[in-house]
Amino acid sequence: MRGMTTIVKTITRIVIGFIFVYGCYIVLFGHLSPGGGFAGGAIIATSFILSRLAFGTTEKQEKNTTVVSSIFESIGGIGFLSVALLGMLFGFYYFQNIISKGIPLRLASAGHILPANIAIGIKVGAALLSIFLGLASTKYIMRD
Amino acid sequence: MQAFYMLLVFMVAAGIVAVEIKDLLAAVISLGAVGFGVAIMFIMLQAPDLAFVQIVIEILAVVFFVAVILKTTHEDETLGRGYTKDDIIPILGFSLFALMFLYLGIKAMISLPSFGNPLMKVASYYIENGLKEVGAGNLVAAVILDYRGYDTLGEATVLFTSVIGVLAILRKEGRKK
Amino acid sequence: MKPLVPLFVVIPLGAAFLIPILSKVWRRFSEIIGGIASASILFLSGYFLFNLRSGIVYPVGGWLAPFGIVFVVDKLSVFFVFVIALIWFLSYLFAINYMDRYTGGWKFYTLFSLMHAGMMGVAITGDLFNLFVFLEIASVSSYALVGFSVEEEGLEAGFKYMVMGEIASLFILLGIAFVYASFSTLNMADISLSLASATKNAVYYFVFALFVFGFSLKSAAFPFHSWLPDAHPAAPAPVSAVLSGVFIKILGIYSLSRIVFNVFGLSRANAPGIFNILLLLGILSIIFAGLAALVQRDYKRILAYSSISQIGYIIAGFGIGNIWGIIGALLHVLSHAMGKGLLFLTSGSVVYRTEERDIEKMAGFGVRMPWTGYSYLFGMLSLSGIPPFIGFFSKLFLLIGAVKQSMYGVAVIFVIFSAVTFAYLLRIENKVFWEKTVKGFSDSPFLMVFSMVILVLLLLVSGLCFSHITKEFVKPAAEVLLRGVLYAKDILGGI
Amino acid sequence: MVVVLGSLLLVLVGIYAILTKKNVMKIVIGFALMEYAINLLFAMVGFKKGAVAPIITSIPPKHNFVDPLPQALVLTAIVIGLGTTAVMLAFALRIYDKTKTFDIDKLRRLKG
Repeated sequence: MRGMTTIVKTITRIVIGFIFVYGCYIVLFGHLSPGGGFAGGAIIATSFILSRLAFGTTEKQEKNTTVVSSIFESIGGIGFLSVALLGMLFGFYYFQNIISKGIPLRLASAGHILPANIAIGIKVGAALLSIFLGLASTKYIMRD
Repeated sequence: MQAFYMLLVFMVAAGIVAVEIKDLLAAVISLGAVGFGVAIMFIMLQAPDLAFVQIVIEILAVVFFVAVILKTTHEDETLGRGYTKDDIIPILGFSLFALMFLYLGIKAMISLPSFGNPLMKVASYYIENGLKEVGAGNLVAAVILDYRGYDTLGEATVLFTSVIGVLAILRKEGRKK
Repeated sequence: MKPLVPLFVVIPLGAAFLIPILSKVWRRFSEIIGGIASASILFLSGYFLFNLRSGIVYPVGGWLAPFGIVFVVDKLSVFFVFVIALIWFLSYLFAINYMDRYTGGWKFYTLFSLMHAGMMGVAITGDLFNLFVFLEIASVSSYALVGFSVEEEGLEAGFKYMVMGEIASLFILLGIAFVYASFSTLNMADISLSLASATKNAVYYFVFALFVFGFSLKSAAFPFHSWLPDAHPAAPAPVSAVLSGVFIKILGIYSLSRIVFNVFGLSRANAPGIFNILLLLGILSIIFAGLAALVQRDYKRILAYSSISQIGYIIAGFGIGNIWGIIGALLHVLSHAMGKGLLFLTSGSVVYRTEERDIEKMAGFGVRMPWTGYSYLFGMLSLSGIPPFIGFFSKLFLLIGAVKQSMYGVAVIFVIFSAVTFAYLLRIENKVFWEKTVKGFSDSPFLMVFSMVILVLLLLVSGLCFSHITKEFVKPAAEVLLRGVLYAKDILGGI
Repeated sequence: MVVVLGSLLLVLVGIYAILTKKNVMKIVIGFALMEYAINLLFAMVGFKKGAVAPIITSIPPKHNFVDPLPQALVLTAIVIGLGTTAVMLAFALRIYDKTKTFDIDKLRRLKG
């Protein structure tokens, strides 16, 4: 992909950190306010996509990013699955919420919802970035 | 209530534009307009979670569409070349289907509980006990990650599947030479 | 036994998540992990099949029936789970050698495991929306697998399949929206109770029409079949075997029968019209696809049309609606899964050596592949209903069902189209395996031959002890369906 | 009631595109429209007049809440929709790559 003009690059430099932090906030406060792993993960993915679009990438970078994001995707998936299995190993049922509920309306509350949201956030962010790279990259990156 | 009607009219119009316009890029922009209409609708329906996800997903979908169109072609060369004999069957089929669908759908809608008065048989349990049992202030999060967390695992897996599917379809060579 | 239920979904999902990471360490890990997963699932499902006394209701997350999602493992689901696990395991073994010809190995194994997880999820769920989600997992991975060869044929067939499949999925989602709007619950048992007490208004018919349309599109019954003869041949052979063998049955037939019998609580006694429609769909599929298969020239296309025709037998068996018909239909699910799986694997074996699918051009190619040739012969005999293979007994039960319901015309059609099945399968046998013109091929690698031989043995063994299989596994499954709305009492009462 | 009818009309626009349009991208756009419309219809099912979003901000909660369950389901459906759209776009991209056209009349197998 080629990059864009200086105006776009400058604005992107200013905005991109905020978008990323905002995505993280949405993920972390998903159990208290609107949002959650999906919305937050998608926002994080947009920040990465914005940087790719504004600054452009080389073929090598695209390839490396795809490998890294597919690893993160699997990590997110395994993380979520292990949250689910935690209930099965230490409680009675698959997906049982066995982590302590904490004080309602605080950040550290609602048991496994927070770790599950983080895992989903990682997974969704990486997944959407991979789809974007697959569809928009200059060459077919997937040789194997 | 007026706002609902106006938005719906706008969305149906934008949808028709998206389907009928010749330039594919413009069609995608119209699709984006429908998507943002849906997002505003979600806000009016008191569903901020959905509005969040819809806006972000809408942006990403438009980015994906534009990425594909930039790599292929802008123009819908199939439009504007008149109708031939072969087109009659799909159009007739669609009209028949649309009539039946609308007839059954409207009859079904009339016998549903009226708009704005849901039954809430299961949901009232979530509203009463959600905070106590799960500890999450956001009841939607309580439903998607605890009461129905297994669905969310499935949903994350669909996204994972589609990523692997996209990467598999975009391979350069299918078979080894 | 109850704590083991989630493993049916967790093991293939975990394998699918692990393969992308570990395949970067060593390429062969992808095959090993998937193989371990498929073998353990086969073992687990066999354990359930032999030891399950009554149904199990497993509340996910500890939330009871109408509030959370429940897994329901009764005799019917365990039967389907075993069929999936069996065919999946054998086509997996086949794929290890076969996929050497393709690039992108780990993607294939990931998608294959995901498809399996989706089918398992559909088979054991007791919740309508959850069924939709897992149906989408299975469908999306199957679209990608059909296009896996990334050649023109695969891509176009995959796109067409995807258009049809997504229409079906979205209609099912619309149906779920209407169900939720009118009953405010998603648990299938709870819906069934609400439906039983509600009056049959327009919502009832609209939802029923949406579900029947969606699921018969997924199962490729007659008016909705047009995607299957393109999609199944375009896929790599092990995928075709799974798609034709179990995929259309679990997504189409299993879901449809669950919804018709257990959720809507219909039976031939209280809704003869609907059952006649099912019977008609089945008969039309048998006739149309059977005749279409006679004039095809492509090895895998003949088998694909044959799948539609055999799916017609299954739907007609449900349409007959008495216990014999349903036993015949379920037994035919088993026999067709093994038989058609076997035939698609033989096609893969021939294609692996010859890279050719037109039966006119590959005359005599199979003569040097004795294992493949004899496997094809036995698979053909079973599918066209020759004793002592299992295919004979499944068609026999269908016949008995039709005769007991005094539908003699239907019985005659069953018999005639058994002969037609034999005729079109014999064309392949004749052209590919009997004519001796070309020399110089050796048989396929060991694992491919091994999986085909195992399937032949299974066809024979299950045919020889059909009465035991029918009594122990199939009849209880048929009785689950015939219990109708009593299903709801079982689930909500926790069995 | 008329509101729900509007979203059914949007579903029909999507089906119209899928069944009668000859362009691969238009078919994909039709699917996206149909998904939006069904999601919207599903979200309307849970709306309650005079109620607020189901987010508890104070204990004990003061307000009357709308139904949270359809919102959770639609959240799932939206993400599934994006996934299927992405796979479809990948198919479209590769079909163009192989045949240099989006016209399904010119593609061999897509007829019927």
